[in-house]
Amino acid sequence: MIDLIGLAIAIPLVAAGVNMLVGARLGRYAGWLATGAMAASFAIALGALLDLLSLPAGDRTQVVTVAEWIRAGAATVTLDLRVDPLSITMAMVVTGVGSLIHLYAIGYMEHDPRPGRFFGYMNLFCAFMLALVLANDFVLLYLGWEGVGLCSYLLIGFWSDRPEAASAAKKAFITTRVGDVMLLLGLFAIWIHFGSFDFDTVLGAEGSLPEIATGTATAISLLMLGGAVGKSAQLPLHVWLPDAMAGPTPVSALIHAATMVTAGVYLVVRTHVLFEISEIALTVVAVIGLAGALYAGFASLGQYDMKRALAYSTMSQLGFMFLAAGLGFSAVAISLLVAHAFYKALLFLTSGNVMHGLHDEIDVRRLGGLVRDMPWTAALFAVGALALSGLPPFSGYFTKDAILELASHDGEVWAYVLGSLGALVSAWYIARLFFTAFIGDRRYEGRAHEASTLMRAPLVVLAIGALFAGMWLALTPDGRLATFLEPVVGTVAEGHAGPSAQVLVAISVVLTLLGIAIAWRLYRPAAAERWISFPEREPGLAGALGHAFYIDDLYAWIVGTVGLRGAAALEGFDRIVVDGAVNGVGRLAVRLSGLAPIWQSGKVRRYALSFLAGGVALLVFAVVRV
Amino acid sequence: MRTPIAYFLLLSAILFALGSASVLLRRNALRIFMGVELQLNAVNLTLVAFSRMHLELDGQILAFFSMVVAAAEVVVGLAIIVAVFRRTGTADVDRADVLRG
Amino acid sequence: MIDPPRVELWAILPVLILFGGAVIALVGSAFARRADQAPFVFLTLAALAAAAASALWLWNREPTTALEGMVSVDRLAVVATLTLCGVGAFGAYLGYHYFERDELRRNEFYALLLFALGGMALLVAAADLIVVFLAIEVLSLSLYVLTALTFRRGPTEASLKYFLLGAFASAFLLYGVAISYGAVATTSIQGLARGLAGTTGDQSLAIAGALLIVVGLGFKVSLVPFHMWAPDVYQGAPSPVTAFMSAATKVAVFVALIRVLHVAFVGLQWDLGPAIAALSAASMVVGSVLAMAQTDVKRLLAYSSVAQAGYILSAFVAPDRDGIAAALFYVVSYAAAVIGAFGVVMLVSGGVREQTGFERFRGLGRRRPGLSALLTIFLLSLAGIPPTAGFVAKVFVLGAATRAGYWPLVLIGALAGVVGAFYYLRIVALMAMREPEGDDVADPSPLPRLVLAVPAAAVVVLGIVPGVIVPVLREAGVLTW
Amino acid sequence: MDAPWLTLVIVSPLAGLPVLLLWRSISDEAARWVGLAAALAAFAVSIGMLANFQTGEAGFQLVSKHPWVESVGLTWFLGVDGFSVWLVMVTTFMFPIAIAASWKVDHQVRRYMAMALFLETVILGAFLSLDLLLFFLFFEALLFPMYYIIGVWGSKRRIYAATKFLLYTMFGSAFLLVGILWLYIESGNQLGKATFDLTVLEQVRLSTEAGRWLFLAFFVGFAVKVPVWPLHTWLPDAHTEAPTKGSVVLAAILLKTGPYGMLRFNLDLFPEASRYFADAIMVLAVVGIIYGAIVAMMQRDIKRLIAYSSVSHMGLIVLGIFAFSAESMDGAVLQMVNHGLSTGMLFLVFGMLYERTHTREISDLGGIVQITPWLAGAYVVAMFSSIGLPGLNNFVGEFLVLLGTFSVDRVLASIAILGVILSAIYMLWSYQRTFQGPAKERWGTLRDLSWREGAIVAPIVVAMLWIGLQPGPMLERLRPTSELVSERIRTVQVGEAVEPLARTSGAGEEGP
Repeated sequence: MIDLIGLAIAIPLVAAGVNMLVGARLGRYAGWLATGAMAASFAIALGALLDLLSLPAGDRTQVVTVAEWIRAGAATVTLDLRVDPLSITMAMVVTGVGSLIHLYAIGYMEHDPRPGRFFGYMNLFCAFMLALVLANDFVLLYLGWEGVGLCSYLLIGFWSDRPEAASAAKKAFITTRVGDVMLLLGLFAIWIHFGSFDFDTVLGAEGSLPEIATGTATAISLLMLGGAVGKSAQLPLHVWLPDAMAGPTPVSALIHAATMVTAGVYLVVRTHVLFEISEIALTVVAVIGLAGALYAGFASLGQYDMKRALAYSTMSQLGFMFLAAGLGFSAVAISLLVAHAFYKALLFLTSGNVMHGLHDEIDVRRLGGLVRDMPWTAALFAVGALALSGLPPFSGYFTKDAILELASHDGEVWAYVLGSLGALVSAWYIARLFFTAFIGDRRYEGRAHEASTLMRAPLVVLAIGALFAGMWLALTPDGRLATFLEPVVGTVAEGHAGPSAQVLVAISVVLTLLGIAIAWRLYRPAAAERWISFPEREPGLAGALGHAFYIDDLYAWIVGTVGLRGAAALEGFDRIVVDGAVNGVGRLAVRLSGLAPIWQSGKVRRYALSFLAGGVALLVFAVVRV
Repeated sequence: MRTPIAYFLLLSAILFALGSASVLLRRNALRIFMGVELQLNAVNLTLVAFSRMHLELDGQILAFFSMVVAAAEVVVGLAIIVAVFRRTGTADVDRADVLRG
Repeated sequence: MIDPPRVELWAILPVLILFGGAVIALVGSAFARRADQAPFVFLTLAALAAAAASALWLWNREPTTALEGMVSVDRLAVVATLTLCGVGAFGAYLGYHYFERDELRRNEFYALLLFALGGMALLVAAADLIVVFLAIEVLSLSLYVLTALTFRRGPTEASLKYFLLGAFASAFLLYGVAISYGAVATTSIQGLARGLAGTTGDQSLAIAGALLIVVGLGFKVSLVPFHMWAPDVYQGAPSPVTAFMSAATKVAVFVALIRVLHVAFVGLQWDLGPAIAALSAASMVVGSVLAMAQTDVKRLLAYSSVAQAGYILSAFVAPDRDGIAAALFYVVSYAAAVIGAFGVVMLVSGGVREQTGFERFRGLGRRRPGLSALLTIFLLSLAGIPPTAGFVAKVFVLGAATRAGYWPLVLIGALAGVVGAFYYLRIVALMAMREPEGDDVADPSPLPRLVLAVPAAAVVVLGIVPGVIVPVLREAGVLTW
Repeated sequence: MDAPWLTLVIVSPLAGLPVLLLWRSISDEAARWVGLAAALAAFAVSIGMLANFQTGEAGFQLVSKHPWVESVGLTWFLGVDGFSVWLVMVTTFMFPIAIAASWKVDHQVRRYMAMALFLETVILGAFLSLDLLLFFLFFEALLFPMYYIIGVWGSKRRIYAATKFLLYTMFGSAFLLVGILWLYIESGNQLGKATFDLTVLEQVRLSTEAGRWLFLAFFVGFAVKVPVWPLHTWLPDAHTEAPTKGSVVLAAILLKTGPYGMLRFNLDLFPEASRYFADAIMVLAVVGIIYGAIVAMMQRDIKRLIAYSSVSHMGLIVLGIFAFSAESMDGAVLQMVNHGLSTGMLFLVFGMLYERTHTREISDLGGIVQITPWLAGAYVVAMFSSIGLPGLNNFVGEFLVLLGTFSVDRVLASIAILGVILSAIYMLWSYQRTFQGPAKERWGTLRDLSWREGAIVAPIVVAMLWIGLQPGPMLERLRPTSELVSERIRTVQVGEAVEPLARTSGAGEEGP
């Protein structure tokens, strides 16, 4: 199956082509075609995984030669694919969660006039995403990297008649492009140093570090981190993610929760050797991650739009992944990535149910008490929330808290303390969403209709994943997934500093419960008026939280005011000075020519005079020369 | 004793200049034309002088030619001037400025 | 004891034929002033054909001088005479059409035309400054009258100006001849060359003489600053006359200039060169710039011919056969283009009223695709845009100037060409890119268009395969000493 | 098969000319078909040329050399190498498309088609001549038909734009002419026989100073055509006022004569000067990239916007040329083709929209995508191609240029790469304002792409994907040439005399 891994990309690609060209004629079968394609490529990925497992841990890195892409001068780029524990794990997430979301989308998009395009884009996205994670070459990775950006653009702006969707799409593409450019520069730097884009050449066979000066390594790592930050919506390039929620909910679930945004984490983990050579880069990763985790956690508390709140929560979770990677626990970062894919997708899709059931109502202030109308949805959301909040024995616990535990064992006290605070906030904001949206009394008119079976089935699967994936992945002390990934990401060195594991577990459980308690204290049904009227009472704080501390507004000001003014000035310069000079010369010449009549006055004697003057001038000229 | 050649040349140069001057200063076509005639004759003087200096005849031959030419010019010129006079009722060249710019 | 002069009339056979035709025409027109002019046209064309034939017959003669060294028999003269005959033929036809259209009977036109051509044919063969002077006078006097031929206000005024200034100029010419005579004690062109090569000549005096001659001839080809008559006369004269003289005069006088500068005063090359370059540059720049603001096509073309003269002159800084060949090629292609251009203008201008303002040409391309296509070709050639002769010609002359080391002159020429493109293509734009307004007044008769297609074809052919005449011109460029 | 391929390529478009010129009463429809047929014939012939092109050869191939005007040393000297082969292909490829795209032209169709075919011939000639005078002849000859097309079939300010285009480019070529003549004479002084033969002129040894002056003369001539900042302001006007086909040809092909001239002549003839001026030119190029992109952002007229994006992209090409690394040079040549396809297609698709809406103002449009999804889709493809999305053609070129430049000068490359962001900004922003947002009811009735239009666009899309995913066939044909040239340039030291370029093959031999 490993050799067929190319098909995992090809099948969705073909399906995408079909859907985009003739999707209009397929009607509702477009969705089934797309889902089928995803299922197929899931099967292939699964097969590849099993093959891989059947191999000894040593040679679980298989490279599938596909074709040469670019050869110019000394530069060579191939389209080869790489199947190793890390990439196959990512592929499993993409195809697995992807299939489920596709399935869900069939129901969700049933009323949309253009299902063909939608599912075409979705499949295209999965193809690019797979190319990204399966690439054996940095440029091919970049292809996938940009490709998913494209699909994200197309899907966010799918309802392009809504201005906010259009601008959100544009914002997402451009913001991530800023990161992409850094990544591209990183690629150039890699080429300058290694003379190749090939993973094996650059990252070295496992264990052996590539010989490269620390400074260079730092430069390269930071440039690539720039790319990762852009894609994974980490500080300071995070501003696009909340707006991106303007897209259809399955898109938010697939692209902006489960897969694309995790590409940054994947990149950092994939190139961890380079990061590890330079301490600085690694630290920067950790700091950015931690800062993001806290920042987004608090920002999420200020959101009344469920999806925006979840978006910030995604960002916060990604922050934890970066933290893990930054601390050198790549394996743990990946397992959080996997678990997060399940429960965050679940959460998004359930909120999708809410929108679906309440014609796009998503503001918690006008929800409440949904549990009566939508028991399934409520239950599923609750599962997702539990998983996220990190209560044992659900996924969140085995992944997120593993990070904190390892941090503390490594003696990274700062990371532990702040991380735990982040954990508490996570529990707080997710509980808040549940309380405000699903319990208490209704704040909406009419009746919300429960999602159809077609839309519930995939959620159930996801829910199971959300509950037990973490456990399953991490049952053995150092984690099954961890051992599986070891050949690629290296071992997670367990330190023994700080308090013992049991103590830490206790603390984390307490913190989580505390978070939930706070949420209950503030958002319990009885207190509805209080939290709804909170902005009136505390405009400052509410504004700061709601606007995510105004960073986005700052950017908007810089781009919208300073940037545009400058550009306008330059345009004026071009029109008036540069072009003005050109036209000026022309006008001057014509004006000069217009002066002819002054001398060419028709008077013979004047002609004779100039004649004589000319003759005399010539003679004088000659005399002077002789 | 013989007068140096230079005197003749100088004289003819002066005459030529005078001729040019009258071309520039006169407004009447006829007078302008007379100025030209004066120039031509000045040149004739030069020719003859040089011819004398070089002790050979080409110059004098040329002088004769120029007189003939002058005569021919008179014929054509007068005709034209008369034609203009018929049209415009004046021989003032400064009035002849329909064509300009 | 002087032995009687040998009279070798065969040497000036073309000239004699032309003058003969002229006399017949003159007599004829005197007796049949208001007769149908067709016979005169045929007479003229016959004379031209005969002259051309006799010129061809001279082609293979051993280069020499005849009539006591007064005229030279060489290929330069032959080539020039042939060109002149061609130009004359077109001039004659255009005049015929012009007068026929308005039932004007001006049969003396043909006599004068032939006289002018005779003078030109003599000029291009002149081997002695005396002959140069005489020939210049003959052609000038004819042209003065031709200019006035319709005796309307414009023509007479133009004629007056042309005459007064022309006479003024010939005084300078003659003075120049006199001084060079004084310097070298001969008026024979080759004699001058020998004298200046040796020590017998008085250099500085000769320079003065040469410059005065350049002034006199420069007037005829309208070089700045001796150009000011040109716009008025070109605009005032009847279109066929303008067409004829703008082409023929330049051919004849530039050939004479070749003899004067490249033979007679070749010894003074390094003294005269800069002056030539200055005149050339001034003509290119002033002519082009002043043409920009013109709104009368005839006048615009007049200014443009000033610039064109500058281009031709720029080849004169290169004292070698390539320079001569370049100048000749330019003269030929210019003659073809300009006579065609004025011809089209004549057809558009609507008879002797001579309305040649821009408005007449507006949208011509829609109404008269044929005419506007012809004019476009001629204008492209004048502007030096490939694939026309004008482009090749510009490359030739500027190449010659480059070889002589005058590359600033070349740059000026190239840039003036840009300005040129501006006003030439202004007319093209006027014809092709604007909507017609008013009613159509252009001459509908097909024959003139057919005739003008000939120079158009020539312009294009010379542009694509200049090789067909370049060798001939290089032959002509070999001058005997 | 042994045939004078290059001559055939050049003359094949003329096949249609006699019909168009002589048959006055030809119907418009027939005239269109004649034009299209001739253009397609040219394409077919050029395929034959490509088939006979030897991969892996660095030198000139399919050389045909016939004296034309011996007395001045003008020869009909054609040859193709890695640099020109793809430019010829893109020319013959885009022309039928451009002609088909202007099916809607309704007045003076006969002349329109004639001009188009003549234009194609001279452009092909410019790409294939190895004789400087011959090149200059074609280079000048392409001005008038373009001028005519803009001026006659253009929109409101067409005459202003046409004149500006013509005069500005003639101004540039004035210097070029002086340079060519100077070199010609110099060759006469040194080699006895003056010639315009490029392969011979390469042997002329120039003093450092002369070389630099000549370089500047040539450079100005080509820089106006590119256009290199700040000589660019004719471009927006020309593009904007030209009819669709005019813009397509202008953007896709005509601009390429500039950078091509630099590659072919400046680098070959004046290597030392090229090195000497390289830094300055690279700076100009980078300024152009950023400047063009920023100014494009502020345009209210889509065609102007695309025009300024051209300024930006062409800057990238010049950057690649004067970085002198093999990668960047490959990229530059590839980018000439790519820019032709993507910008050409942008103009093409927008032209189709313009035929429906008759407005170029961004503010008048909006919400088009719901009404004509396929048209919008085509535009999106072209847009992302020009943004440089991997998988589409432009990425390969940009990537190579920037990679090569980065290996030479990191700072400049890092600044130039900002163009990648800016291009995304102006393109997406304009797309949002033009195609997205709520649909204006006045556009409610627009038709979507017709089959004809689809058939016009499809080949370009295919080409884009092909180049984007499998540029190998193109790169391997141009690589040897760019390696040869970049090798030679890089061995040159500033201020030193230069060894004449040793061509691996071709050049001298007589053609069939």
